[in-house]
Amino acid sequence: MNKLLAEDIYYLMVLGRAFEYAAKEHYLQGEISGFLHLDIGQEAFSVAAVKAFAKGDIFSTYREHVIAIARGIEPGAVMAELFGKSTGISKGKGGSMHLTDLSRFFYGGDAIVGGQIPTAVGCAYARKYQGREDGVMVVFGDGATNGGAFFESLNIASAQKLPLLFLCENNQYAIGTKITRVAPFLHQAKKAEPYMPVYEVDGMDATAVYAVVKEAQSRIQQGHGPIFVEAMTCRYEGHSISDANSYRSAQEMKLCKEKDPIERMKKELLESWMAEPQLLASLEKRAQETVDQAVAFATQSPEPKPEELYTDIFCKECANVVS
Amino acid sequence: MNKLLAEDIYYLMVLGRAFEYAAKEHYLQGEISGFLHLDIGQEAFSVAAVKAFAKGDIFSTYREHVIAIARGIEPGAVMAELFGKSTGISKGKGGSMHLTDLSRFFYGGDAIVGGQIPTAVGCAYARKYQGREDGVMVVFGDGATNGGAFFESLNIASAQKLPLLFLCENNQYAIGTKITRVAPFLHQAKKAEPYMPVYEVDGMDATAVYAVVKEAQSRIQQGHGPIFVEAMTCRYEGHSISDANSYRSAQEMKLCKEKDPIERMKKELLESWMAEPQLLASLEKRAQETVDQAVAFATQSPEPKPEELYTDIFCKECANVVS
Amino acid sequence: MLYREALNRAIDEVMASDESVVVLGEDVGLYGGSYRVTEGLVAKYGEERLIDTPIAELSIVGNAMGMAIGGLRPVAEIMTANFSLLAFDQIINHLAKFRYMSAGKTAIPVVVRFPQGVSRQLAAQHSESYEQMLSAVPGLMVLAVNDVNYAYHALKKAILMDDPVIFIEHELLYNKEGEVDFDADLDPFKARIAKTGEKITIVSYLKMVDDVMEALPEIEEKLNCSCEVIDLCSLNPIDHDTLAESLKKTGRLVVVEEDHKTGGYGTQIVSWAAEELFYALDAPPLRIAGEDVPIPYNRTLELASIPTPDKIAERVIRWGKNNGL
Amino acid sequence: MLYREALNRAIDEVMASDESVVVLGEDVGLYGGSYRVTEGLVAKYGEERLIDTPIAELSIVGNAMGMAIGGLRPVAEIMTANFSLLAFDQIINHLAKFRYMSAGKTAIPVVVRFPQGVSRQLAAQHSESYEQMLSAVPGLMVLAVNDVNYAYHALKKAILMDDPVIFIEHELLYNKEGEVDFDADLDPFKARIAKTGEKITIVSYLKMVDDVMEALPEIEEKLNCSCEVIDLCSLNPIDHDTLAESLKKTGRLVVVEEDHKTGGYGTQIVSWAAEELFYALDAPPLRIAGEDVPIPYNRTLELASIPTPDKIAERVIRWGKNNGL
Ligand SMILES: Cc1ncc(C[n+]2csc(CCOP(=O)(O)OP(=O)(O)O)c2C)c(N)n1
Ligand SMILES: Cc1ncc(C[n+]2csc(CCOP(=O)(O)OP(=O)(O)O)c2C)c(N)n1
Ligand SMILES: [Mg+2]
Ligand SMILES: [Mg+2]
Repeated sequence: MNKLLAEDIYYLMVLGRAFEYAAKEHYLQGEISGFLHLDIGQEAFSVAAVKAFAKGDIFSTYREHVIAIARGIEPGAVMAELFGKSTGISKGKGGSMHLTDLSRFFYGGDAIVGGQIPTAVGCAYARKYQGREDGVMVVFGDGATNGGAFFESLNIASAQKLPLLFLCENNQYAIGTKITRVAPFLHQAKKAEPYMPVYEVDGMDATAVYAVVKEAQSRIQQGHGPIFVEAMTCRYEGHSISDANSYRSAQEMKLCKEKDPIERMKKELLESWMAEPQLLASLEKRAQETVDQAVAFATQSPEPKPEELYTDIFCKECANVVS
Repeated sequence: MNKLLAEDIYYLMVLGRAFEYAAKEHYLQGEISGFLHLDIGQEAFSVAAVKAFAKGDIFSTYREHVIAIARGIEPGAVMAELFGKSTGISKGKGGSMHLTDLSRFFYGGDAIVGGQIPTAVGCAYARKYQGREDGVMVVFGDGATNGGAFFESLNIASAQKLPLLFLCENNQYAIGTKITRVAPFLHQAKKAEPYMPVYEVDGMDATAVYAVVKEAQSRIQQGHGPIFVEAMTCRYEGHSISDANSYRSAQEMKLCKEKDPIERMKKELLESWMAEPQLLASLEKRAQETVDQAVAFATQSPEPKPEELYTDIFCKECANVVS
Repeated sequence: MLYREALNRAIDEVMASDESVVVLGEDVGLYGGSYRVTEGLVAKYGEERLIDTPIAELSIVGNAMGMAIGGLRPVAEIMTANFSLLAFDQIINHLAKFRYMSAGKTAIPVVVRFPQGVSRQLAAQHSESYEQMLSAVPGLMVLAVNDVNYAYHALKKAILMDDPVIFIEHELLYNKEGEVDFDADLDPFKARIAKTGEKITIVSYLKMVDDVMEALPEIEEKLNCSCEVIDLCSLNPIDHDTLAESLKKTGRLVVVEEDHKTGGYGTQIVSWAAEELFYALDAPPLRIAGEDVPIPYNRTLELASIPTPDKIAERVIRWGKNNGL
Repeated sequence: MLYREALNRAIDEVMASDESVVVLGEDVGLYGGSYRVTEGLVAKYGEERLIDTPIAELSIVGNAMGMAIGGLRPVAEIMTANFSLLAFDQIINHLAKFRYMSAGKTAIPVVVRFPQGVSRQLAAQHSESYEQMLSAVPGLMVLAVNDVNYAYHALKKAILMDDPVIFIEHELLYNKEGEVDFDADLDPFKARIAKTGEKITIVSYLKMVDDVMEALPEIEEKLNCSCEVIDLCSLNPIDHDTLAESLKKTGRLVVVEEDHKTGGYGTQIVSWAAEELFYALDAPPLRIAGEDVPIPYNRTLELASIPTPDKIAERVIRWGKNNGL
């Protein structure tokens, strides 16, 4: 970590939160539809992990707007996707849960809980085979750690010594179900212990997340096999925009928000990195402007053409073979 | 364990082996077809575990002839099932991999590796709900411990504190694939460690298996949740009758057979329990006679009637509703 | 009463009268179900009988089967059809076959419920329909009910039946209004004649029945004829008698479904009619179904991918005119 | 050359020429494949390219997709069709949709191979057929080849294609003898006319084509007419042109499949013909398919559950006589 990077992470966190609030607003105005899973409260985790895993492939869950933006996808292209526009990163076909950008080695979200994990394992196999050991990072929630896909992946990645970073975002809830009601313990890293080294980190602390993911990636690059990192986080909103969040008490929400990751990073920048308050203010302003531009871009962008319905199912070569 | 029980276990082991050799013989003569997974070499495990888990429900894999017999199903009804006869325990419809007897709380094998484990979990839930805490035992091989069904079950059984005994028969091979080539370690109990107490036992030692399963069941009955027992075993034959077993060296097979469970039990009976050699000889004779009778019964039994094709799909009540 | 309230009521009544009935699934308990079908039940019956499961669909169905073997009568909820794929092994290799393989030794009184279909921009992994696959599995019965009254009765009977039933719902039906006649005695395996008519038999099920009914006035006006609309209710077994009777009268068959055209469930109906009632048909049957594409997120494309009342009317009218109506 | 040797040869050649081709599955490496399709390949290409996997079908397919995204060209083997159900989420929610959901950003050059069908007394959990389900999924192509020569060419092309292909085999075809013309240029998506004829079009695929051919002499003799036998080869997309041409000539359609009658794959063919070629049909189409039961273990019952050459002949002759032949 250095000051410039800390500023960048701060900027992206602020940008991420502003983006999510804008998405919420435009959902409520009817310009966005379907599911909308906001990452508010979890920005330290999403931004710092992606920044730390600078090289290498990333697979994620559906709660991935901020991850996509941190990876470098234009906020406009993400917002346009949420609006279902042809300029969206997936041309309006994928929607919020499917933001894919191959040029940035980002393979998007997956709307099947845990479904992206076996894919990430396979990609890690390819990278090992190709001798490209930057490796792969796969992001998933605590809820995914109860499913077969996750467990099979721990075992295979370990048996094959794959360059894979399992990154668990443990916000303690899968929709309305608290993790401790359906798993025997709170920290899911325990599940990975038989297979690989595990790290625990405070997911509300960007600096800590950055350091742990950086370290984990460097271990992966040495070829000893996979690593598991669990970050405890807290989402401020309901599971998706249609979830009233009534299963968490006011007290629980208050405690949760006291650990605000953006406030924390700001304090750190001011106190440890001696950042100028004006600089931070200008970053915050730039973030808001960027989001406003993203919304304007999304608003002005055209709908996909009707013929888009039948494109992108098969690739060109095959189309030739088939027709 | 007491002398009578030790004799009974010895008898069942000898019976089991004789049964399997007879099945092999009649397979080669064309009277049995399909898959045939022999349990030769693993009799200590199959018999002692079932004897120890005297009360309670048992779910198994497809390698279950000896387990079924140890549970009390008539050898004739098992052999007739292998012959596909109407007197088979599943009327010739299920075959070798599906020997079910509700009256003995035995729900048969499952030809889907690991498929019986979630079923056993559900049954354990029912038993807990009903306050019948003898619990459930589910038997599976090392190969099953790599599949999602197994892992999900560890987690659920532990979270719900279910009265379930996971009993892993680790013969180190899934068909021709050695477990250490596809899992990161040899002892699969390690996978259960985050979730529940685990026991390791020599699966070639009937007395040891009996003791461990007995102890495990008594713990389960106390309502603290599931237990995992792993027994290291060795199968003498190929995976199924059509497997030439060419992936194991002569040396490996030799070492494996040196630990013969029947020889060991015999020695124990003679030396520790002071059993009469004549008694053992008479048990051996009785076992062979029982198998001969089973074969005769199977041979003489009729084929299922053609109309059996369409029975047993739905139960009577429903048939009424439907038709 | 809303469709989801009718389902809730059905489950509630059965739970009240039979202690062996339990419900399991993701968020079915404290949360009340993601489509609120099980709302309020945990307060009445407790967490032991409304079992919140982890996100492990294979286990949800596998556990349900084990509960049934152990003497309970589980109602398993899968949150959305697409996730049921994770449980296909347990549904098809186990639920459907266990009784047969054990030569009838055990009843498997399991209901597996899930909503399916295109709702509103939930995209490709949350919009599919699997009745085609599941109705082709011997050992399973498949119900897919459009009507609120039928939904109540069908679910109640399904739970009380001793065999596995796949009970398919549609996300857009949950808030449908309808009256429930609690004293009725409905056979869930009989098709419902949603409207009688003389010239065309339109067969449909689940949400599409409503779209057909919406398209009907225009169709009847433009083709100047009356149509009979049959709501299948049970997709397996199929009430062929009701279908045959109608087709013998009308001689014309239209099947409307939301599933993809290629290989969709409607092929069964058309294929059966072609085999069994060939000489009764006065015109080629018409299938109206979804396009052969993964469901896109964008609303315009999404609507373009499935039948709508407008499209149904347009296609039936065109077909009718080309075939002598 | 045996069918399985033709498959082996196809994989071998593609592996030799393209380092990105890898094979993964249970026992595909050191063991040589449970049906010996990959025999000898590990010696040539090493364990890195013939990857023995644990028993984890969901991962086999999911990993294959990830390998493809990472730039490899994986050929995944599932030991038996029934186990593919464990991977249906990865096949249907992922393999088939990933490209569309990402708006065409990535190719998914994955082949998933498995044998299916009734072999010999493998019982209900090892005898099923899933082409009906998988052919109804947009985003997948499904090949199911009867002929040894076609098997070689189709598999080779499937591996080299950039889209997901489900390549279905049949356990009883592996030891079928046939000649391979290595220089041929066959289009795997075109149907093969196994025999030309004038009066009946018999459509089939996979192992049943051989049963049809076996039944043919008796049929042709007893009905005193010649039949055209079409081997579909590709189940999705379907070569409708070849089918239409034949049906316009013969006016009579028989579809023979091993899958269950209710909802089996043949419904697609019959339903398509009824919709598109209604006026070309001179007789009701006939579907010959398996019974609607889980497959029993006993050999007599097992044979009673599926079409055999005898039953095919008997049914076609009876139908022909009832319909003016
Ligand atoms: C296989 C599957 N089952 C169920 C769902 C419905 N679902 C969507 S998100 C979710 C909760 C996931 O929780 P978690 O993994 O902790 O991620 P979080 O939302 O907390 O980030 C559920 C149950 C799904 N999408 N996929
Ligand atoms: C889900 C599934 N995948 C693959 C198979 C094929 N298969 C049958 S037995 C077997 C090996 C199982 O090994 P293990 O669990 O160790 O049991 P063992 O045979 O050694 O007793 C395999 C791969 C299957 N039956 N089910
Ligand atoms: Mg969570
Ligand atoms: Mg084994």
